Amino acid sequence: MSYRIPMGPYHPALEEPYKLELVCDGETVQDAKLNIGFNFRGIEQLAETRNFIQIVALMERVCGICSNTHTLSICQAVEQIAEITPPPRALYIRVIMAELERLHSHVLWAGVAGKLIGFKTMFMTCFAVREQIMNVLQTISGNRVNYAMNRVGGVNRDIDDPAMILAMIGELEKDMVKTVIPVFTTSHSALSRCTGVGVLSEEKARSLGVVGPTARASGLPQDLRRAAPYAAYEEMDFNVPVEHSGDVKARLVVRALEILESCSILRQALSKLPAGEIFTGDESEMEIPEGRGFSRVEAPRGEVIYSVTWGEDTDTPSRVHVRTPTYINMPAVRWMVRGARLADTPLIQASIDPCYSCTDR
Amino acid sequence: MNATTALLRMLVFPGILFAAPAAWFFLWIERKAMAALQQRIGPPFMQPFFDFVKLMGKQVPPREGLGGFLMKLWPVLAVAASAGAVGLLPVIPRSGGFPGDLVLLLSLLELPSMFIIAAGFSSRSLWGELGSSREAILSVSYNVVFLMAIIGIAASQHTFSLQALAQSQGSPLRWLGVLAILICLPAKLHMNPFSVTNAEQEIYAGPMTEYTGHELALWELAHGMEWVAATGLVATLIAPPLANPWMAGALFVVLSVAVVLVLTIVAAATARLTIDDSVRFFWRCALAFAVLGVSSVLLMRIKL
Amino acid sequence: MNILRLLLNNFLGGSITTRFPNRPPADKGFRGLVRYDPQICTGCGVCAYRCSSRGISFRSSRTAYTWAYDPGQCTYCGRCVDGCEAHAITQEAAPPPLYYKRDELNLAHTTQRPLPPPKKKPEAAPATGEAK
Amino acid sequence: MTTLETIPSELAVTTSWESKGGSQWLASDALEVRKMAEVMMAHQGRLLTITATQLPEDGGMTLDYHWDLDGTLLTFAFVVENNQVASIFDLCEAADWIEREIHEHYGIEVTGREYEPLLLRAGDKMGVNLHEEED
Repeated sequence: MSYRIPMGPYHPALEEPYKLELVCDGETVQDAKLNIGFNFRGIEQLAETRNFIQIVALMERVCGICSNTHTLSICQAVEQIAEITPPPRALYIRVIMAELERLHSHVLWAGVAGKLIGFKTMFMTCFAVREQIMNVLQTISGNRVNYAMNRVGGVNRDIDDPAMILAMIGELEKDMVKTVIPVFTTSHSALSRCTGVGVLSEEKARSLGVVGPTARASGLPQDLRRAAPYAAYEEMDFNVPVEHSGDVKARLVVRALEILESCSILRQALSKLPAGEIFTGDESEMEIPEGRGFSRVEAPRGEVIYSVTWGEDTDTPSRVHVRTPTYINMPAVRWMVRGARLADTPLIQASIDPCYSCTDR
Repeated sequence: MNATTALLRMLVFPGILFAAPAAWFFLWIERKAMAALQQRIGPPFMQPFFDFVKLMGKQVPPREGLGGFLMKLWPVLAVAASAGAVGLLPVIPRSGGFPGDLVLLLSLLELPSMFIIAAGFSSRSLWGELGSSREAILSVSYNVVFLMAIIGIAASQHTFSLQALAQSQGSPLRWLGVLAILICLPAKLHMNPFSVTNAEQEIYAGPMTEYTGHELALWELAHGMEWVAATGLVATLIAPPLANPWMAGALFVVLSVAVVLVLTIVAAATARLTIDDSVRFFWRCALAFAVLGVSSVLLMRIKL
Repeated sequence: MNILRLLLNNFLGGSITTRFPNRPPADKGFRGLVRYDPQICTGCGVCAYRCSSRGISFRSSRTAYTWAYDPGQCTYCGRCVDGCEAHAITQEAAPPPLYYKRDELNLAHTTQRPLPPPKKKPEAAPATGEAK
Repeated sequence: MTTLETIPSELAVTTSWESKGGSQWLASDALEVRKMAEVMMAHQGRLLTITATQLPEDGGMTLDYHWDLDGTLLTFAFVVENNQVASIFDLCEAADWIEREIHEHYGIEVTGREYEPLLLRAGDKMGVNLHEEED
């Protein structure tokens, strides 16, 4: 029996609209075709009508989960053009926000993965754990999702109470090490769904240019925080976890280890947090000169690249180009699902932690 | 058992009039227990009933021809079959029964899953077809274990009457059979880890995808009654014989709820297996229980 | 067996969810609805310049200026608050209330520009006078 | 000499890298798209993205190919001629979606590859993101 199964654009396993057309032989997937663009909002074009203050708030809306990554990227790109260096305290706060965001994104992903293999208890547990991080983010920034922390030249809000974050990290680490990771790695039914599923070989990963945890699970040790440090990452001491089996379990393990690494980075950043200003320059007098700036940031899902061109004598950019991690990771799904069971495809497509609002922009 | 008492049992107790509220109650217990295991509040007590009423009030899209007729027919038949299964349960001792009612109970328990398969195919939806073929494969596999367990129990007590089984004492073979039935129940009730038929993340609602309104409400009711009948069967098999009918009835309910809780804990603690893993599991189970069952029967024969 | 311990802890720990009307309390730095104090406002219009979502509009003439706010467009980013040097704009520390009619929470405030004191800008005073 | 320094000569380009805006730039009339892709793939470079920019006042389009080489951001700048550019999809799989998007958003013909049906949106209008000419 040969089926052509449309998965999406509205499907319970996908949080966002996109379409995966599966050609199946019984319950085995032969090939897949991807359609995106259901979420296109024209943000790149809209950005050309916004000044350097507004564009930060606009870019925050590219993605709901990694909103901080996008504000950080646009601010860094504009800072490149205007040749502004934020004060050290601002750089540290940026690291802290980026790592908090990575934590909540990875824990959320673990929950979604649990849901996709029908493990609702794991889903609920992960979301309960994530709530601690969300509370901290809300206390720091005033909002759970769009933090509005970054501005050109620094950050908007200070971190007044590092002890609260440290307490949360302790709790989180305990939950991860004592509950989430052991359950995932000892539950027979969960393991049978992850091991050897959706394999992406190192060779294929290299040629597709995949980024982030997807690449690191396929044996490519790439991490921008290490290779091209931004903000204050140069002063942080951390490992880049790499797995070589390239299956869903490897991606799970990489993310689990990254959660622990993020906790360690947060501890270092909070203990070394330098005193001083949190931003430079007066926004009302700042002017962005003509020029071209790039910024690359390691988002929870992988590398984000911003290419910003600022025109002459104007307060709006003439071109903003955004490439998000899902955009480069998603074509890999086609190779991962070939030969997989139909029941595994939701998990496989989710294992790259796809984000379509980013991809469509 | 004459015609009047049979009719009363079917329609009043423990038949439809009792079975429908019991079904909602059991659905609520399952949902509430699941919520408690996941740090949630869970639904209010009347929620399954409200769900039913709400679904009853919804419009059903007109479906023409034989397919439409069949789609209306299957949920009604499913409710009838599971209500009949509940009606056969010997809740109160010496309330009647007939030789061989265990066989009827088994077939009535089996019918809803047949109707689900038929419903999935007659809905002509891709997801329905996928779900139905999964259900068909799964029911073939678990029924081997299920029937072997029941036949083993019946053979060990030399009777196919539920009443007699409820009155007799337990034996090792019987406990083995109860264990086998408990392993099959998640698959029968579409619970984790064998919830492949209605795996919403993969194939939406499976056979139920095209259903809505009162037809879906009837499916939900049938599902609840399956809960009552299946857990009731286990309760009948493990309950010690009691003379006082009130005590016996209370014990029956307590044991049924306990079975629901056990199944809920299993469902909360597991992820969903894929269809081929589920089938492999049941065939391994079948092999293990077959070896155990045959050897214990042989041992008993030798002892006798 | 880790999962069973988790289930037991969950069961003993009680629920962490709440029924619908209840909301967890917001932090004191929460970014909610924008509030405007016309007494303090100097009418510079920077808030509208900084607003990415066009939630704040500012219309100005020589005699009056109008500050208008549409929460339906607001993204609660707080850039207007950060940029207001007179601190005439603040944010409520609570999530916005539910509302059922479009534009129900909209605000608009028109302030008459005061006549400039003659000693500060003597050349501007006759101009305003003529307009009136 | 490091790999970075040898790349211009491998590409038969006389100009050398220019550091600007956080990236190393290489722009020359002698640059060829496919040659660049071959050399970069041989050095295990990773294609990040291609930025298409429409120049003001009908100045045509530019394409900037961004590569990652061990953490260094390299940019090769090209001016689009005759509204078409050679595809590098067969040399570098990562270019697949990027080239399709540029084709659909900016109407640039990417030669030497087949297009699957539209990636990003329904309809057959190409160049949906081009600026309209203002009168």
